[in-house]
Amino acid sequence: MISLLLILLSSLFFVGIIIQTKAKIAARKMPSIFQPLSDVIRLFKKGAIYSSTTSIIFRAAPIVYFSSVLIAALFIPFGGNVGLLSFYGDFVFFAYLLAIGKFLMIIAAMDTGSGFEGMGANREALYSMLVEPAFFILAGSIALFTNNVSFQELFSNLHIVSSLSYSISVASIYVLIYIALVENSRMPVDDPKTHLELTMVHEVMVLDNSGFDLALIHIATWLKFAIYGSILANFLIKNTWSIYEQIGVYFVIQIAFAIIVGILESFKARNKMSKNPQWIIMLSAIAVVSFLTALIVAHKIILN
Amino acid sequence: MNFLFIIIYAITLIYFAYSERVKKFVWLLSVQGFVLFGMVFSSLKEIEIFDFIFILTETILVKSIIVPWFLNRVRKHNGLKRIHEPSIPVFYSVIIVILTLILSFVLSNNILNSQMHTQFFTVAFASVIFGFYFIINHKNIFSHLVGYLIIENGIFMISLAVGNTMPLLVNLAVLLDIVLGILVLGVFLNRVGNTFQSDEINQLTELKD
Amino acid sequence: MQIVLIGITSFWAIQAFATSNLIEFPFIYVLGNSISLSIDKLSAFFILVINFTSLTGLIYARGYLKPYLPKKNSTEIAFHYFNFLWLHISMLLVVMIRDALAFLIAWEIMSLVSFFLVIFESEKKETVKIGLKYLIQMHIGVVFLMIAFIIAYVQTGAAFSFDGLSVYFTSYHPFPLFLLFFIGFGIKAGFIPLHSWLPHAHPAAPSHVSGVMSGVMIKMGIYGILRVLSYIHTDLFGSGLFVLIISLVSGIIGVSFAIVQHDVKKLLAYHSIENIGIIGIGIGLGIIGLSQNMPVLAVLGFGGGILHILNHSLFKSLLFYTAGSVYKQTHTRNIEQLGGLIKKMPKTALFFLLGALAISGLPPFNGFISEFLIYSGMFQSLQTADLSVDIILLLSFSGLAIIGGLAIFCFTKVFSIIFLGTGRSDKTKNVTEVEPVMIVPDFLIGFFILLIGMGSFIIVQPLMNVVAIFTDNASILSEMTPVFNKISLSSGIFISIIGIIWILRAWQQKRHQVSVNDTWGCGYTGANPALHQYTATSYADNFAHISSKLVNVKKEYRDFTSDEIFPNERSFETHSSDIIENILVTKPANKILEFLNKIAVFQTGNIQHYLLYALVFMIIIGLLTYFNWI
Amino acid sequence: MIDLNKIAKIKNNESISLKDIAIIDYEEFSHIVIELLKQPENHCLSYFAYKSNDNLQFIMAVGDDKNHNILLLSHLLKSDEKPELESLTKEIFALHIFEREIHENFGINFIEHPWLKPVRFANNRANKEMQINDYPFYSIKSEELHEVGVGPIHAGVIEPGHFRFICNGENVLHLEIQLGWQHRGIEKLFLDKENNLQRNLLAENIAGDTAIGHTTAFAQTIEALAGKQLGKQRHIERALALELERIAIHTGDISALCTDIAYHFGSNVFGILRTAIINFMQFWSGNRFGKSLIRVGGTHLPFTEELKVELLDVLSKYEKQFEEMVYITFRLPSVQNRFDFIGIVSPEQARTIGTVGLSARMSQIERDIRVSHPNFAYQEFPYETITAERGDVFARFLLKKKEIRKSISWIRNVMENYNFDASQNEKPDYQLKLKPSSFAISLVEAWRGEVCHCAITDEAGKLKHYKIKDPSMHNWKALELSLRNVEISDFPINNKSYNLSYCGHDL
Repeated sequence: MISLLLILLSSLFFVGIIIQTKAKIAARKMPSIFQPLSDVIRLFKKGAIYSSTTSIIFRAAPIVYFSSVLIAALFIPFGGNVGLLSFYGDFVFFAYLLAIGKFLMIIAAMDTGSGFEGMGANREALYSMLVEPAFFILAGSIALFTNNVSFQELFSNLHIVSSLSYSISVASIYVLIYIALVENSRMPVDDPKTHLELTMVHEVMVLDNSGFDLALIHIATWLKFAIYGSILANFLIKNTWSIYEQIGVYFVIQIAFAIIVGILESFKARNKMSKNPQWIIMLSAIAVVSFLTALIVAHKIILN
Repeated sequence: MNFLFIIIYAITLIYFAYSERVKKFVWLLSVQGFVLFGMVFSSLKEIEIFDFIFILTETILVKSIIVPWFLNRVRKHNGLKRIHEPSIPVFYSVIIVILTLILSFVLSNNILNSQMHTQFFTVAFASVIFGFYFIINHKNIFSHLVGYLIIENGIFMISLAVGNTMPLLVNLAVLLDIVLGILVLGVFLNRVGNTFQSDEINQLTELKD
Repeated sequence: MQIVLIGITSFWAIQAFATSNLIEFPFIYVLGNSISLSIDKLSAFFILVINFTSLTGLIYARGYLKPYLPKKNSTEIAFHYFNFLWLHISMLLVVMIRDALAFLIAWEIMSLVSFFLVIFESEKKETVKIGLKYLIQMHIGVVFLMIAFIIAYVQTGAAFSFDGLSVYFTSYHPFPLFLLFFIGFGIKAGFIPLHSWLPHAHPAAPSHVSGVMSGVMIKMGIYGILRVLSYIHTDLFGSGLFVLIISLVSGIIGVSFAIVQHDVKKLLAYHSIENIGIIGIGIGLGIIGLSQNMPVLAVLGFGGGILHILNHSLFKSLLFYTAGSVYKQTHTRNIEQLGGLIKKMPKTALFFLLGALAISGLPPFNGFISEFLIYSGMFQSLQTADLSVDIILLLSFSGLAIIGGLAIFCFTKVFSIIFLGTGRSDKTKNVTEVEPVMIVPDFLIGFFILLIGMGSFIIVQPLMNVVAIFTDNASILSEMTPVFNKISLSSGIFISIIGIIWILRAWQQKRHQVSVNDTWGCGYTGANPALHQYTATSYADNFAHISSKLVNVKKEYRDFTSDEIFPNERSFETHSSDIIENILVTKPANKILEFLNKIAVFQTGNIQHYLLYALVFMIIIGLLTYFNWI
Repeated sequence: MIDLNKIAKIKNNESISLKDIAIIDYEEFSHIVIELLKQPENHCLSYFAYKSNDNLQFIMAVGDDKNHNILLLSHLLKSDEKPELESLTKEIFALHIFEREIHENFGINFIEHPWLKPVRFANNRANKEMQINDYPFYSIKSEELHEVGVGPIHAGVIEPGHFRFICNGENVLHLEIQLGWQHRGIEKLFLDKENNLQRNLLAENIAGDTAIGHTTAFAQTIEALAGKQLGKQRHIERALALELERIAIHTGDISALCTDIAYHFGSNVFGILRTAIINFMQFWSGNRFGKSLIRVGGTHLPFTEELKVELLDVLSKYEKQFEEMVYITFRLPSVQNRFDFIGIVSPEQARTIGTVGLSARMSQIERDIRVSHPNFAYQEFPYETITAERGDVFARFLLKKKEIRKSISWIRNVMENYNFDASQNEKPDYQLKLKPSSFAISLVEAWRGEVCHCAITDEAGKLKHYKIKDPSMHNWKALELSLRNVEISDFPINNKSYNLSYCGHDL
């Protein structure tokens, strides 16, 4: 329960911090941290326009997408607290649940019959397909490390004992951050700030959504960020700490994650679109290295 | 501690497969030099001053400073293209390097010899195999040189694995190998630089689709 | 007639599940030997799968064959139904007979009648050609099976039946014989590289036949493999690894080929290969689990694989039926000419979507459950496994993840191109929903898809029974019950949240203005909306680009030259060809044809004749072996 | 060999009496034009038709870049003749846009023109039935390709234009650009307005980002027609403003390119740098784009020694930051990755379609009015052309940077060697009397390329025809060519690297 609350809470300001960071680096005047929130509230107060080409799919997709992300948030543990729904292999369910939301969003974009949205849908489909193995390999290497197959146990048994386990953590965090960026369509795969439809991925997919639906999509995006931030936080939070320490560290990590995203987006140009697949597959490659390391730690590979 | 360097080395190999920029190749070679220094340094039981100096020269000085500097000079002197497009798409190269790493890790697990530091074999094999792959994969002579140096790094690690103390002779040979290789190819590149470059530009414009 | 058959056999099957014993009774006397039908849990499982899909196929055929009634005479239609019945019977016999000879005969009947079913539209020359190709490949499979049985018989002298195999496998290294069986059965199942008949035969056949063929008939190959495996208890690792690798390759290549297809039924056929791959991954992991003494992996691997047989029969037949409905209404299988059908055929569209979601392995549908079992097996075994198995597991779950991702990619493409957006050609103009009789099977299948997806705990007990054939630790599956309960709970919450938000939105939108307008087109008003939609080729191009080495898409298109400032007219077309089929079938066949061309005597210039020679040759071999051992 | 003596020759910013332009028959005209334009040192500056006593008179101005001459050719189509001419475009592709324009406005059918499509849907077009939505787009026969239509309304603040991509997945096979959404009838307004001040204000608004370029060209054309000789200082001021405009816009472009590849740091810093330059323009002229600075016959806002101090100060601050940022940006691998080898236009292609300005120089073509047809300022303080090699986005990106540096050094050169004299203070003269029956031409190398203004007066000395040619007219085609076989997601950076004018084209 507490983890759900924390995720909801941090999702409110996450994107705000990214925007603030970027504004700070650009020496611009910062918008309020709750600017995205008030944007969404404004959307909730609006009606909607639906394309005459669309069908029920288009109306269902934002809701399914939002619900899938919301349910996914229920799986995330926090410190010693189990996620609301937790079972053996829940991260498989987690990954596939996010996938069904994405499936619906992709076909909803195709539903509009627009060349732009087809483009976005196509790109999103490819990239999210490519990033899937990285997530599973990462989960596998942690499962190997801790002998557990649910989110809760993955983290509770993650003891950092040697320099090697450090390197697993570092590699995992690195891969996870980038998985989060790919999943959320941020740099370097996608540029959320661009105004050019032709280079967008996620933004162009939701071009025809408006009002309530668009608000849901925005919130789902924040939630997704906060979920990945929570996973990251779980890597680093120790069960032995008191609850207050844990919560404090949790927010520090969430904010740090948001700032890192902001910095990454400021100082690097985005990838060329055709280079994205190889960039994403590289995440899997690094995840494999962390798997091999886990094998060494687990004394499966014996070396002297 | 050793393992940390081994893992970083493995990651540099992945980046080698991933990058297409010549500058990045040189930079990665330099990183590998530092990583090798770390490996040797942490695996040394007792540090003798002579050994220490030797390691310092070979890894830091030669591998990560002089050679990259020289390569950069060759690159600039010949006005080489910034990108060397591999003939096999990068997407596949990354997968191949993953498989190479897995294979190499499993192989070194199967070497049962208490005399050897099998830990170094893990990336050493991968490095040698990948070096060959890199050479096959690139059409450019400069990149062949880079591939050759990756193989050299692999051999260097094998030599680390074989000896318990510093195998001075082996290292000396390796060092000479590098210097010779660079000299020969460097002279070659400098000589043919002009003709070779114009050819390459044509080639690249054709390659572009 | 067929209903009665379904009734009886299903009764037996349920009885087999209910009792712990093997149901066995004499069936027929051949040359003085009594051949009996025996139904164990594995057979019972398959009987239920066969019966269900045959039933839905039969109902669907009522509607689907209607347009053919005026064209064909009643004999042809009757013959078709006759064959359909016999396909059903032969499949049932295949899973019930243990005696090798009778088994092979039943197997032959199955191939033969399915051949007749495939060439239903025999007025098309291409269809007959495909049918013959199918028949020949089936016979090659039979030859392998025959040889395998004979070897077992000759080496051991035990009974010429499946049961005789156990004697062989205890005394000899099992892999060589298993390999023969695997090739024989694998041709039927459609494992890559033995698959080349499959993507041709499925599209050529009428949709109810493709549904049954893809849904259950190819599973007979899996049945055979499972049956043989149930007799092997030693030295399993090699076989397991072999099955696993072939399955991974089948899965990834199958789905990759599927992505670049324009023909919806061919696309589904390649997906059958992919799903056979997933089943094989489960089974392969199960075998490895057995050999390495890892009960969790064995049970969950077999469990997932076997459950996926059922699941695949459900959603694949659903997909074939709905695709058939689209074909019936639009007269084209080329998805590039379709679009916007969800408004005209809403039920068909939603059922296709259901099938698509299920086949992509997404929760809360049934495909997820079987994939989840396989995943859990893998992840739970990571720690206990040794290095080599760990590496195998790493490759398997990455492979499975890639297959899952690609399936999503493919089905977002096919669903949106067929059903969404606006129509791409005139063929979508006057389309209406199909008649109710063709929707009924969709409801039946849809019910089971949701049942297994949402109430997965109910399948634990039956699945445990089947898995028990292979391993003694099947009770591990019962540990999955709480997990399945949680999954059902999560799915339930998921669906209720969707409902709640839907109501919330309806409430919100009641208070604000909701309007309908054109899709945003940058304010350009002169555009033709059909032209501006993504096409299937464009959608797949992204993937085809990175997998160019694998899928071999050829473009028929002249690039603009650099001095062509003002472009001339040109056209663009792509064709994909199956590389493996080219290397393994087409090229050797061409070589043989060349060779035969040189032998003037036989040269008639007609490919059918060569095929006939091959057929005769095979029959002769069959007869020879038959008389040899009798 | 053609006889060049027959052809009227003038220099830049000069006028000539109409009767000195020999009218030759079309066959000879075609022959000479083809011969001339096949030589690389010549390019067509402008080719237009105007109604003269019911007949249609055609005038073509060809720039001889080597000898700094402008050759004038003319032919006549009588009103009773069939409105049909043999197309020259099939020989000289660069003429396509001029012939299309004439075709659109006067209904002349150019036989065998490969691309005879409307240019801008002008109000006074010959075929009024053709609406903007009926534009005949090129298409490839296939059911497997899809088309993407972008515009006329774009996201962000961009002018209207419609881009039609024929795509196979991410790959663009063909791009066709349809403009004309912004047609305002500027050329006609020039004739309608009697007052030169009004015309001057109009000229400032031909293309907002080339205010100085177009106004200079206009002022020089009118001055040439009136035969007015301006003081040296005025010329230098105009050139100064031109270079400052170049620096400002190029910096803005670099910033915009950084935005398009999501390199926010570069985008911001270059954006800030641009502000410094346009703020100086404001300081000088009261307008950030230098409007009101250039007036016919003189100026109200002369450059002074105080301004010089200020400018040098601004420039030195600018240069320091600019060089720092350039060092970071141009070496950043992720930036290079995005720009390298994208949207290549080969030198042959660029020459064939007759690109001008930056778009020509990006692929080794040394086409620069400041060198080939310099006015006084550039004669006094010569400018050297710089070119890039590859013709890709990076070449254009790089060229912008180099031109900024070059402009700064040119300005410094002027600042050091020229003393501005406050007493030299000609006020604008809007009542200039124009020579009757004359033709005048003015070429200006604006930041985008050559701006060409031509004016013709009638017997009473009133403007009879005014012709504006923005460099974009030639260069849009280059953008189309660069998109062939390029990923569609690279279109924005290609578009931005050219930064062509919509309103300059649509007029």
